[in-house]
Amino acid sequence: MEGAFSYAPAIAAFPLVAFVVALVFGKWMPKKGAIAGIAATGASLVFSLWMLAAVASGETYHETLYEWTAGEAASEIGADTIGFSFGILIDPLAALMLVIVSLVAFLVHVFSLGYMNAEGETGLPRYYAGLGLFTFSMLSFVYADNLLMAFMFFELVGLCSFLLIGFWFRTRSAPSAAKKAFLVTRFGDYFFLLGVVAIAATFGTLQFAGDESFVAAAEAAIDDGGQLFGFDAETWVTITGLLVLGGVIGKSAQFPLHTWLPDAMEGPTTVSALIHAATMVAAGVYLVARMFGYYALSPTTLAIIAFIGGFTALFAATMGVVKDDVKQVLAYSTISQYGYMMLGLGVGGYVAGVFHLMNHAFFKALLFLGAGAVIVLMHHEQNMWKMGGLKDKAPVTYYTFLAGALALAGIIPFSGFWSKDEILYDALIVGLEEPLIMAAYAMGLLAVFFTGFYTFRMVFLTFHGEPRSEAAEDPHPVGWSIKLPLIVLGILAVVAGIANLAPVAKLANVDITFLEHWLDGEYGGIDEVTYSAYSELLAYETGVISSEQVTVLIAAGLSLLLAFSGAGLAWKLYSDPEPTAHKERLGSAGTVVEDNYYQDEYQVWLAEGVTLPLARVADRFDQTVIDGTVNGVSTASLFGSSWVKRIQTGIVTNYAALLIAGFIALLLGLGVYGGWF
Amino acid sequence: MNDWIAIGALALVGLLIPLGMMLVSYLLRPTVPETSKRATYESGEIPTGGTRVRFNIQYYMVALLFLVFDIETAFLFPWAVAYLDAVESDAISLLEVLGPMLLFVAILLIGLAWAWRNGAVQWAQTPRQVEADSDR
Amino acid sequence: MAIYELPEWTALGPALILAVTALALFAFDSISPRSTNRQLLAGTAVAGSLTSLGVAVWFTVAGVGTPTADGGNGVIDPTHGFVVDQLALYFMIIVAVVTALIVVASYDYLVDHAYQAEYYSLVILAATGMSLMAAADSLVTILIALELASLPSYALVAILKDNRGSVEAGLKYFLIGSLSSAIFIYGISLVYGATGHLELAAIAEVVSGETEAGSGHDITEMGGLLGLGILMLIGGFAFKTASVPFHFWAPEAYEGAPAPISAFLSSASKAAGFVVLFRVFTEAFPLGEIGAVIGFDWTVAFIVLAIVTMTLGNFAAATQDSVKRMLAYSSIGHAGYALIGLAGLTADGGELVMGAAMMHLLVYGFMNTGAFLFVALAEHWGVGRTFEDYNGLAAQAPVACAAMAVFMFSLAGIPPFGGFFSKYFLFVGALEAATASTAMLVVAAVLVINSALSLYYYSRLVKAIWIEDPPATRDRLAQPTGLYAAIIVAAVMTIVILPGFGPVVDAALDAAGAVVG
Amino acid sequence: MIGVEYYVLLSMAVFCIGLVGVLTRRNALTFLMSVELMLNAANINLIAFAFYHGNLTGQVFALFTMALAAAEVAVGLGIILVLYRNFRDVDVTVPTTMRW
Repeated sequence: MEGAFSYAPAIAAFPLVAFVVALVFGKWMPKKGAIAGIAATGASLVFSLWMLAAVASGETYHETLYEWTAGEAASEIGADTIGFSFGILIDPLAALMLVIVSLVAFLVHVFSLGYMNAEGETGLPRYYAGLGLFTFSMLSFVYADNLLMAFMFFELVGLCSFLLIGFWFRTRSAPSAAKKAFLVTRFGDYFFLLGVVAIAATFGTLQFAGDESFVAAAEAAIDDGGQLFGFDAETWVTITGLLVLGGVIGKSAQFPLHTWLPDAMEGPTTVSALIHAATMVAAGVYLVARMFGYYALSPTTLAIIAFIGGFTALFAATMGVVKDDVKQVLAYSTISQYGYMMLGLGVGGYVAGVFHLMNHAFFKALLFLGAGAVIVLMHHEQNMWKMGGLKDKAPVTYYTFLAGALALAGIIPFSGFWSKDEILYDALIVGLEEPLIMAAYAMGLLAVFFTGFYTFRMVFLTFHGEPRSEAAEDPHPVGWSIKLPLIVLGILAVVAGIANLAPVAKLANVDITFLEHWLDGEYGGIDEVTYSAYSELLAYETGVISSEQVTVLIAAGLSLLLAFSGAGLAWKLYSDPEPTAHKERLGSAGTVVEDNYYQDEYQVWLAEGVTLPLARVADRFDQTVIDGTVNGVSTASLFGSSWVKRIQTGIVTNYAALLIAGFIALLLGLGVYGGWF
Repeated sequence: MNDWIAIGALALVGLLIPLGMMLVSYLLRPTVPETSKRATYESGEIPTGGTRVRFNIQYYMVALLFLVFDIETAFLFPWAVAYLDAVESDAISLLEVLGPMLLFVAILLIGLAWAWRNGAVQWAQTPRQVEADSDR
Repeated sequence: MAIYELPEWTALGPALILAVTALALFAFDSISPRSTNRQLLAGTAVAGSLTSLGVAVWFTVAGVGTPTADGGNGVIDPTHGFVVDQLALYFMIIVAVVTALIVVASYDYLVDHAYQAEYYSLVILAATGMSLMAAADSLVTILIALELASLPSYALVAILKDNRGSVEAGLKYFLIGSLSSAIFIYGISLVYGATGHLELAAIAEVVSGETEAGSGHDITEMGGLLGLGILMLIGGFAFKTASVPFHFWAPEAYEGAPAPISAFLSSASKAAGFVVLFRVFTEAFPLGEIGAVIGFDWTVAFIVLAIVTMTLGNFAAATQDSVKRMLAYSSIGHAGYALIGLAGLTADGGELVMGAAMMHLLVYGFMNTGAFLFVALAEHWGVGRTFEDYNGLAAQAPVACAAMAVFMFSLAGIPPFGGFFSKYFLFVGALEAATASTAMLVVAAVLVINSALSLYYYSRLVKAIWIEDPPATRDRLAQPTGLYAAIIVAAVMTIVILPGFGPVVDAALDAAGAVVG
Repeated sequence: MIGVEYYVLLSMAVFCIGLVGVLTRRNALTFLMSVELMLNAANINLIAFAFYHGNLTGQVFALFTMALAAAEVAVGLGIILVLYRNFRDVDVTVPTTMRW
């Protein structure tokens, strides 16, 4: 495996080349750039697997490739230089994520052949260029070795989402959704940027790993017990950590910055799959995992992460219950699932969080692509009430979608169950000692019920019963390019859980927690960024109910019970051949939920009621005082100009006179100055 | 300072003499107005036309040429003065003595040739000649 | 390289080649006065100027003028009154480049013109004068070279004999020019009177008191005479560089002259004026020592002139209607920028600010020439002369208009283009000099203000060309090869001079260091 | 022996006469003559100072000045000719088509 890593830059470079190729030559290429994109992401996938194998063989890679600036700068802890660089860090976490991202991107590209090309969309070069750039940004973000580089590609990811969500820019809603996604995530990124600057100013380094990393520097600073910018070191770490978390909350659509995500469904479904499963939304959670050592230093931040995660999980799940649009349901499920990951990471369940990130990537990509297939089948109808009966007409789509749904709902033995259960278990054992975490756990647990419900409501409405529209009776056939990704992902959704069968391991006392070992660097890793290193940093007390095995059983049993009851309720309500809506029964609560808890409304109110008047005042100030000054200056200049040019009378004798006068004035002035007279 | 008084006196006297002569002449002469006295004197011929005739533009052309080439010859003088000494001196070869001036004259010749070929020294044709030319 | 195998007089090669070219053109015209073989005439002129350029570049690369200690061939004294150093070669390059550009452009501009051969030979003759100005280091040679550049220029401005604008421009240029040269020569006579010498080095020795003046008197007794003489010299150079208060000819001459000639005068002639200005003042009147003789350092004069010139040029340009006249005034403003190069000098330094001025003149040689050549193109098309007449040209001639946008933004000093860098260096240099003299802070501030103002009128032209709608009645526009080639070369150079700025900066700083240090 | 300062005063007087001529006369030819006067003022200086300093530089330079003056007149007369052809006048204040 020697030298494998010298090809690491190529992983990101391939999609970048595809981007350029699609943009420049896409118009003249047979599949409008799709081939280039598939080839590039395929190559990225192969290289990523190679990296994975290299890491498995015990090697890691941490190299600065290009330093774009470096100089003297005194930072708070006493380092006197700072450098900003591009570098690559490939450790078990990054290698795993590279594979996930390139795999999903590859499958999305393949799927697009059926979803976009076959449907006769226009502007395909732009589409494939966007996908290429998106993949490039995300891959670069994943193996970024420092926070600033991560930030830059984080932003690029945001830009790509803007471009792709607004792909159908001629409609009214898509551009506005794109703008919303961009603005809301930008709002979070604003804090992220502050955090980057604060960390750089404090520790004089932005490296994620190694002796020079800001994590190590923060740990040392806390051990010293000194002050940073007038705060306790730990408080300051908390503050900076929370600032960075702002970006995470925006990108990973956590409460209260989740509002952009449902609207982002305006983009092509393939884009949604990419955004939700592997790129944009995943970027936020991945960032927390990436700099988990830093958060581990601050229990406060972790608790906040956990609580936000738990709350978001429940909050989004309740909204998913009442949606009629298949993509909307999936959108809220995404928010909810990322809430779980945050919860997992927040309670110190690093492995659990990453595990769920992986599983979710597979099953959510599957579900979205499945939804995309359904949309193709339904001639671009997205309302679930107009579907039904697709089970028999599109068996591949149905069974793969069902596999994804089971994973999402957390039904044993599908992948989603294992990771979600592990998160909840980790939350539970911490929660037994910490009331706040207990509350977060409770919310997460409750969300399992809603997840089961909305997932199966979706499945039943879409695939079961009688066809409820002409389109559903006569679905549009789908090709291999749609089926193939579904099958691949379907298999993964079923079996991916094997990676870390923690409950089985604990109950049967066998050593089958491969992912934990992987992240622990047992196959190969960098010392400070392993699970065990993080565990040492964590300040959480954990408790058990009577014994570890019993606790595992209770946690798993509870979540399974709730998942089944949710699914069961959905079966009871919607498995009729002609299902009816039950929303009215919810009464006013239903209205509130259907309106998304008025989240959009209050944010609009905040924008219109607070920000807009402030902006108006600023604008008034700008218009009158600043512009007034500027305009005044320019008016005066132009007036002066019209005056100055009158000197040029056109009469040459006057010129001679003025010339002599000017000369004499110079002579007199300098004569007086030089003391001639 | 005394020298200057003498010069001043001389200047004064020099000014007074012609003025005095003009005054005396004015006082003594008889005044007999006659038109032929006021007429332009043209070597005894009967004047034709006014004094303010417009000169042919070629006058200016020739004058310009003359002016330029005449002044250029002034540069020959310092060279001529130094020439004999330079030829006798061993330090300077004949080429270094003659070369610059030959080059100078050659450049002048190019200028002259140009002026010539472009019709600067060709006397302007009268309208009659032009007619005759076109008749032919 | 084998420079030393050549006789020393060949160091003046770039200028001599131009002179020979001019004479060859005259000879050709003498042999067949009525020939209209434009290809041959223009080709000869282009070949001559490009050869001159090549030789100048070759000399620079070969290390002529580079101090022997740095592995160069040292300064060469080809003959009495001339010196070939890095400064001289640098400006010879500028002159040759601009000459080549405008000769190429003139090929199309002069279609159906009666005086082809005369035009080209006068251009090359004037270029010879400018090239010699770069190398002259005695007041005699300076005067002769300066007049050799001026006299053909007068004739060139008025060469459109039936165009009232051209004739009027020529008249004004000539009258102000003759007045200025009278003042200049009188100034020389006073400097000669005070020092007894005309060679710059000898003057400097007298000024610094190393040797006595010819008559054995003490130089400080003649301080007033010398001071007046120096001011009159400044007047003569101010005329050549179109600086206030000797700038009055410039707006009219540039507006009335054929556009390629405007380009020539405002780029090459101005640069030549500046090289003489730089050389005379740094070599003949060393700072510090001159202050003891005439009571003040001449930098004061240049600070005043720079401020006034910048301001007047830019302010007057702001509300012009005619594009050519706007460029003419902006050219005055740029002369003010270049004057900062002298204003910022100090007794023991200032290569940076002077080098910056020289960079600016080089970049200006491309961007300003290009801009005037675009005007020449517009005149060739016959679209009119005001901003409104230029409306929407981009729709019909996008390439030339893109080039024009490059020129305008570069002139205004917008970052990606060459003009930004030279102006930035000027600004930095001015600030550096401000440690010695706080007046330089004012100069720097005025530079910034004027740059901001200049953006207004430059972008006005870009807006007219690119954004406004074209009038419906305009015919199809021709694409004359020569003009297009010259414009595109100028635009490309304006852009690529940015990545290639390193050598330019080195060359300019070396050249400045050669005379300052 | 007359001091050099008198020559300077004389030359300055001649220079100023020329200057006044430039500023007040409107005929282009007179303008030209006035400029010639100024050049001759410089020549006076040069000759006087050459004598004063005891070197020939000034005299040679005066020779060059005269040649330049002649060349200048030649070009000037040419321009005045075309001026007359276009404006039917040799008054320098007449051509004012370009201003401001």
